[in-house]
Amino acid sequence: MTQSSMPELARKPSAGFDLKLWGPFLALAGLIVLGTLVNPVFLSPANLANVLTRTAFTGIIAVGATFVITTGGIDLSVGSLAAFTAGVMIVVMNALVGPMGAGWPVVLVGMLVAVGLGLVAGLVNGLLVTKGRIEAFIVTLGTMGIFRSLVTYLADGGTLSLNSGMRAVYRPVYYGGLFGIPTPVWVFAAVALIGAVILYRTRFGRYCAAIGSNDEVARYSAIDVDRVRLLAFVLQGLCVAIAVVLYVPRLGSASATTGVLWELEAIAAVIIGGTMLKGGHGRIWGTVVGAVMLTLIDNILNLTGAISVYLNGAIQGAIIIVAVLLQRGTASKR
Amino acid sequence: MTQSSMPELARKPSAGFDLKLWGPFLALAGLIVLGTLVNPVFLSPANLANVLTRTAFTGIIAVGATFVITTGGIDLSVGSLAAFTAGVMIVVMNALVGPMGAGWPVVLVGMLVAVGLGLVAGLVNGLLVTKGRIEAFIVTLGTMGIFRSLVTYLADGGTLSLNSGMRAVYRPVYYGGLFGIPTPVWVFAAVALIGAVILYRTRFGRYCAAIGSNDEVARYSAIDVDRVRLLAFVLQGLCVAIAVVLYVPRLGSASATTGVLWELEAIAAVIIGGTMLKGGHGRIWGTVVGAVMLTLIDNILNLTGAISVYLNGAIQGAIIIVAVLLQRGTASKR
Amino acid sequence: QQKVKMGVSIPAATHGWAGGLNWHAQQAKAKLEKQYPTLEVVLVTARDVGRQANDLEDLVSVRNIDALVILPFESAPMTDPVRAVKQAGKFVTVVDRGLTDPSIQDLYVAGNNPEMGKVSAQYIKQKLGGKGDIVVLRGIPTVIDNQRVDAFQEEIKGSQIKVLGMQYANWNRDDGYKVMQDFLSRFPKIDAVWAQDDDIALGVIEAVKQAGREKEMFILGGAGMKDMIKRVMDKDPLVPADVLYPPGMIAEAMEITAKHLVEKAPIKKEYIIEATLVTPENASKYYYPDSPF
Amino acid sequence: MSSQPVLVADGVAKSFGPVQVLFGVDFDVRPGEVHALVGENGAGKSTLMKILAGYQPPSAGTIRVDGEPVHLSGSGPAEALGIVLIHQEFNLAEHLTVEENISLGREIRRGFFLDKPAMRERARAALAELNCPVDPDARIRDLSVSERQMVEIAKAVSRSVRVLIMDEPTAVLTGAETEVLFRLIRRLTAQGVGVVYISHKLDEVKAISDRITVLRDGRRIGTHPAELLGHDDIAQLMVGRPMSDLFPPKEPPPPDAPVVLEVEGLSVPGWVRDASFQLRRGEILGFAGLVGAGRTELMEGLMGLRHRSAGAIRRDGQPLRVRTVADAAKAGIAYLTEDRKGKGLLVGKGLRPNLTLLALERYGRVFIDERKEAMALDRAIEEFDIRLKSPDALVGSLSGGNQQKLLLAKTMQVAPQILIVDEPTRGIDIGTKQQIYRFLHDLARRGASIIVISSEMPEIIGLSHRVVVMRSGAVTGTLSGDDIVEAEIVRYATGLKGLKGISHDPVLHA
Ligand SMILES: Nc1ncnc2c1ncn2[C@@H]1O[C@H](COP(=O)(O)OP(=O)(O)OP(=O)(O)O)[C@@H](O)[C@H]1O
Ligand SMILES: Nc1ncnc2c1ncn2[C@@H]1O[C@H](COP(=O)(O)OP(=O)(O)OP(=O)(O)O)[C@@H](O)[C@H]1O
Ligand SMILES: O[C@@H]1[C@@H](O)[C@H](O)OC[C@H]1O
Ligand SMILES: [Mg+2]
Ligand SMILES: [Mg+2]
Repeated sequence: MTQSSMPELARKPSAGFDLKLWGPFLALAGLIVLGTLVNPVFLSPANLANVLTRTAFTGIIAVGATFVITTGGIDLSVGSLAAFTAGVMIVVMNALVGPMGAGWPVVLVGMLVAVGLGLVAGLVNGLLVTKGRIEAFIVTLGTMGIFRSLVTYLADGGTLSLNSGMRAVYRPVYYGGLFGIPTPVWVFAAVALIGAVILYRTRFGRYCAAIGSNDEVARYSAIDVDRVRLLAFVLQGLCVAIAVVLYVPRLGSASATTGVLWELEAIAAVIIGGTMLKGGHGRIWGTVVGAVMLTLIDNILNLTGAISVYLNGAIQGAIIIVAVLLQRGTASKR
Repeated sequence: MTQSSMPELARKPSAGFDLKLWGPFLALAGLIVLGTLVNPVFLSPANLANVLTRTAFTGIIAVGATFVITTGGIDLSVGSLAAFTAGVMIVVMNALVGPMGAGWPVVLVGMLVAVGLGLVAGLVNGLLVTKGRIEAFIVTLGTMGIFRSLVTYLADGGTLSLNSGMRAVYRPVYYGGLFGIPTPVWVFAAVALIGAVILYRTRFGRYCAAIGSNDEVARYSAIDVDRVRLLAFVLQGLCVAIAVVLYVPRLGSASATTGVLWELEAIAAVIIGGTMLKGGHGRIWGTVVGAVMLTLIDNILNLTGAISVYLNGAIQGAIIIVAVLLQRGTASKR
Repeated sequence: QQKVKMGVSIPAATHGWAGGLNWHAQQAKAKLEKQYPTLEVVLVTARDVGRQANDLEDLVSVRNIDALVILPFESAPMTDPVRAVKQAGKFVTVVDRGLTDPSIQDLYVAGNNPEMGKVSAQYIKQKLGGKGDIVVLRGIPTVIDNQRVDAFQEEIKGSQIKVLGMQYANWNRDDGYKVMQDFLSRFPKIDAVWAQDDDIALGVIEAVKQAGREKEMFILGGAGMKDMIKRVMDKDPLVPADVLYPPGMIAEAMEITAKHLVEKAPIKKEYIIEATLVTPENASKYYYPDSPF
Repeated sequence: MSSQPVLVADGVAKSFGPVQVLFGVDFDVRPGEVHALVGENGAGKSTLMKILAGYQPPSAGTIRVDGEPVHLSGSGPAEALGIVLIHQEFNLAEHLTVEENISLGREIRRGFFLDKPAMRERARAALAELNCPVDPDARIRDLSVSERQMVEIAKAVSRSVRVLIMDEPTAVLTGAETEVLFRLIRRLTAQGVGVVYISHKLDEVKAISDRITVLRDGRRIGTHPAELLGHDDIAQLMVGRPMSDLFPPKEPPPPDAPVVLEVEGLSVPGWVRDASFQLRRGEILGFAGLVGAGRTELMEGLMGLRHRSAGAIRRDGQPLRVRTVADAAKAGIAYLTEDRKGKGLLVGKGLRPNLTLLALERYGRVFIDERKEAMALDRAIEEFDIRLKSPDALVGSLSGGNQQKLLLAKTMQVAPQILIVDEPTRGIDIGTKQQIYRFLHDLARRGASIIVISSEMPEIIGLSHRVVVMRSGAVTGTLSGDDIVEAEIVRYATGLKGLKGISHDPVLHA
């Protein structure tokens, strides 16, 4: 057979700098410059630690959302699931302090409960989507209401607070750290790393992208489309649980307001990071950058007193658009 | 050549009742039965008029959203745009009461301002999406923050209230009616009808579906894809303006909390109605039914006193899922 | 025997204080229905103004109430819908957030928002000796929030108290925590924090502790959440006082209205619940350990 | 024939980034002629046509219409000049109906509103002209690929056209449909329409064209009057070497070869009724039939890709449960779809993930071994002669034929003992076709069994040891040995022979 012979052609058409790929990172760099200009304190290690720690919650959730969105789905229920999981975790831990005493065993049980709940919730969402054949948007809109309602019920409309003895034990999980870097940041990094490995290096990750780009092709390629979709939701549930495990020791409480709008933030982080809302192409590192960007914008606005508080939201919105405009605009001009 | 004639095999497996098409209507019927069971008053003309009038706002917005979603876009900014438009309208009318006196001319100017603003906002969203080449999700997430912030600024963090003389003049637009049917219901019906005509009977409507289905094909068919996308956003802006024109006489005020989460409701109505979130297929009548269903669920919950207030959200969520499950489930079993 | 129906419309439990409100309303419902066998209380909650207006329509047209107790989501927009209820011939009790047309209501039970801002300012002024740097965390952009902040600023005028920064924290713990973290990065010296709300204050406390700057400042919240009252009681130096704005006022309003409905008891037109300053001396009087708030 | 050309390409070159695919090509179309364009996969035929029809700008060179240089900024201006292209890859919006697609961009209006009856009528007329029984209100996503192709053709010819460019219109059409198309082409040329015809079916090219231009590696090799070129000449000009026999000599399995797959009474509601057949070890079993005979649906039913209402499947005599493609793969059965863009390949992704998608578990239990994948890709590129200009190319940027080769390579990744190929050489050039036939032949000789569904009669006849003929969803006959001739197949396919609804396999049961 004749060898295809095109020796004169360069191997990589985009030998230079791939702006589509690097766009989010550039936008992030731009924000960091902006932050430094606004207030030099911005670059202080303490502030950066704060920013990254805050990012951890929605960031971890957004890693999960990257999978769901890559398969072409969407999960609106993550914020309320977080609240519900936090609520149940607190109730369980408070109940166990009596018999077991305030200590690590109770925390561990609490964590297990959170993880279990996250997995089950993901399973429910996933089953309704795959077996029930309902759009993910509607399913998770429904479960969003359900979880939110359940935590309100659990808290009797108020706030569930962790037993103070337990708080002391559990606190370091949020406030502690290693080598000067707070625990949540480590966990976030680990989740992102594992997420990246799963998305880019495993069969499951491949299948997610294949399903999102054309589920018929996936079906004809012997992929169990329903199972992969289901697993993506379960993974999302797990990510929510991990976020909650870090969240509870922060304020030691959960209420009807916990996690409100986290879903929007998580999805925004994913999309800003370059994952396509229609599915088919996911980018974990982009998601991480997207999540950090969103926190940074808040942080920068809090560090300046120049703007009327009323207009914070407008500046935020404008920065999001401009950041993405620059990154995409430049990319498409190539 | 022999005509391929296949008499013994039915060409259309779905010769009978198309459940995919009629699903939303069936679900609606189910809700109505449920409502009647819960409380016979449900069917009273007064209650039905109330329900339909309430549906008008998000219903009208959802008609616009049907176009945007059919083209494969999404608009998260509608709720805050509604608030902002209402705010500007009130400010303008209040300012004109002095020179022009409280009367219909002022209302008309206010309406024109609202419509103008809606169109411009739609244009801005549309231009950023088409010329800026940014995902609609991000653009409208940004403008959502911007509009929300602007109304807060306008209201100085508080509430903008319409001059009481003006209110008296303007009131009938919401509270009045014709042949026993409230004005907002007439307007809603008109908007839905016009929307249906545009979507189903004009080139523009067809192009929306074609673009949502496959924008390359549309481009190859010499369709000005950007223009159609832009127009869909403008239409959405117009619908928001119309909703606001009906909303302002209802409560006579606007604040930072006006229209919060309307975007979610509008999108939900569209999707429940059978329009595909990924675009390519829009259904105006489905949207109308979806919007009515969402209001009905609230209404039914108000008609019964049986459930803990905290659990309202859970019941709502469950009803949404079950209604759609029944409608889709039956359809896919065919 | 014909039942008397009392409709109660309040905002849904979307944040701590509103949660307390819901809890007290439910307690009162149970208690009153037991106390008056002929009374039926219909309790509805709404998550926005539009829905609250819908609820009023439903209460009148399909639930057929005789009286309405309402804590309006917001004052101005709810004025007309409440007027419609009044015009339908119902007895109307307004709680907390007054209507723009007070002539509509038969009874008004309220906390005092401007007073709350004023009392808070007076306390901070006095405690700082009329001089110091403070930060303010506001609620949600609403009239209530404006009234409190305006009155607060009015009161510190002329003193040497300087407001370094002011941001919305939306009556939310998480937001309180975040905003305070950033204030702490931005300002090397803060003498006091006016958090205006106890949920925000709880977030602020954590941020301050994390930064290890507890010694530097004190925090003044507001509302009377049990955790905060407890801290005041326990003489926590970080939380030396609190200003009352009790969600329990809904229960009071329901009780007075019910009594009037059933027993035709005569009533005053207005009950104003003062924005009392809670200090270690009087804290035990305001401590309800069983309430969720 | 000596009239002035309507459409001329003058020294057209085209590069995608650093990759140049056309080098100063001259080409012209005269009114009333059929000008065929042939060349190997990836030679640049489709690219040249897209440039002529305004879909892509040339990197260098000029396009002239009636002698005047034109700048075709998009397909709109080109269509306004009467230049219409039928794409090699489908250019239809899946969610829309047949009528909506046919009218797309050229809706008929009455006042402000769409005149739906008129457009439906226009669609019906265009389809009727092609003897195509598709309902104008059917959605594209519910059509088979051959029907979609007919819709594409109907869409093109329903416009006012001066130059009609057809990029492999018959790749998925059977002889009968092709005949209809040819009649249509002759009618158009008689009216003075110039036609450009691209095909890898050289008999068709010989039969229909007046002139033939050969393209190789982006360069024009020559243009010749059709009557001066024989079948073999064209092939030689295309591949640059003399062509031996297209089909290797048949080696039917011994009569006692075991039956490896037996299908009995399989029905797919709405498509296939009570179909039965057997497949032996080492056998190549052809499936023939007209468009719409239900061959694809039968195989998809077999693979668990469609709902079966009845039917038993036996593998090596044992009952086999096939609910998903994965079940089939476990039993060593693989299926190559006829719908390469819709069901075969992820056009937005690179070659490597596409190649291994069906057999990913062979590339690592948990983590994917990308090196192994890359090696597999190198091997596939070599074995199937996939021509690509850059290894990180997206599948969508490959030429049609090269996509098809990749799809074949993908299917072979599972090393099936039973291989079902549906239109396996769709869009593949004659040189590569020969390689693929040899490949299938060798596969069978080494003991695999193969089912070939094809619309190309020569392919069915040249390859198959036995041929099953279907009509209207039923098996109407099975031919073997010397009975495998065109006339006989057509008789069964059109219902002249074989009782309607006969479901048993007369040859095997004899
Ligand atoms: N958009 C594109 N980007 C990069 N390369 C492209 C693009 N489109 C085509 N090519 C390349 O140009 C070359 C010519 O492709 P073309 O589709 O014109 O071939 P063809 O002659 O039509 O082949 P076939 O017979 O297989 O259809 C191929 O190598 C192809 O990979
Ligand atoms: N009763 C019928 N009336 C009209 N058309 C029919 C009927 N039954 C089947 N068809 C057509 O036959 C098609 C069957 O699919 P398909 O064309 O793929 O069959 P096939 O034998 O595989 O032919 P192809 O060569 O096109 O692949 C359907 O899409 C449908 O349009
Ligand atoms: O919800 C508000 C509460 O948080 C604040 O403290 O007091 C006023 C309330 O309306
Ligand atoms: Mg081609
Ligand atoms: Mg077929």
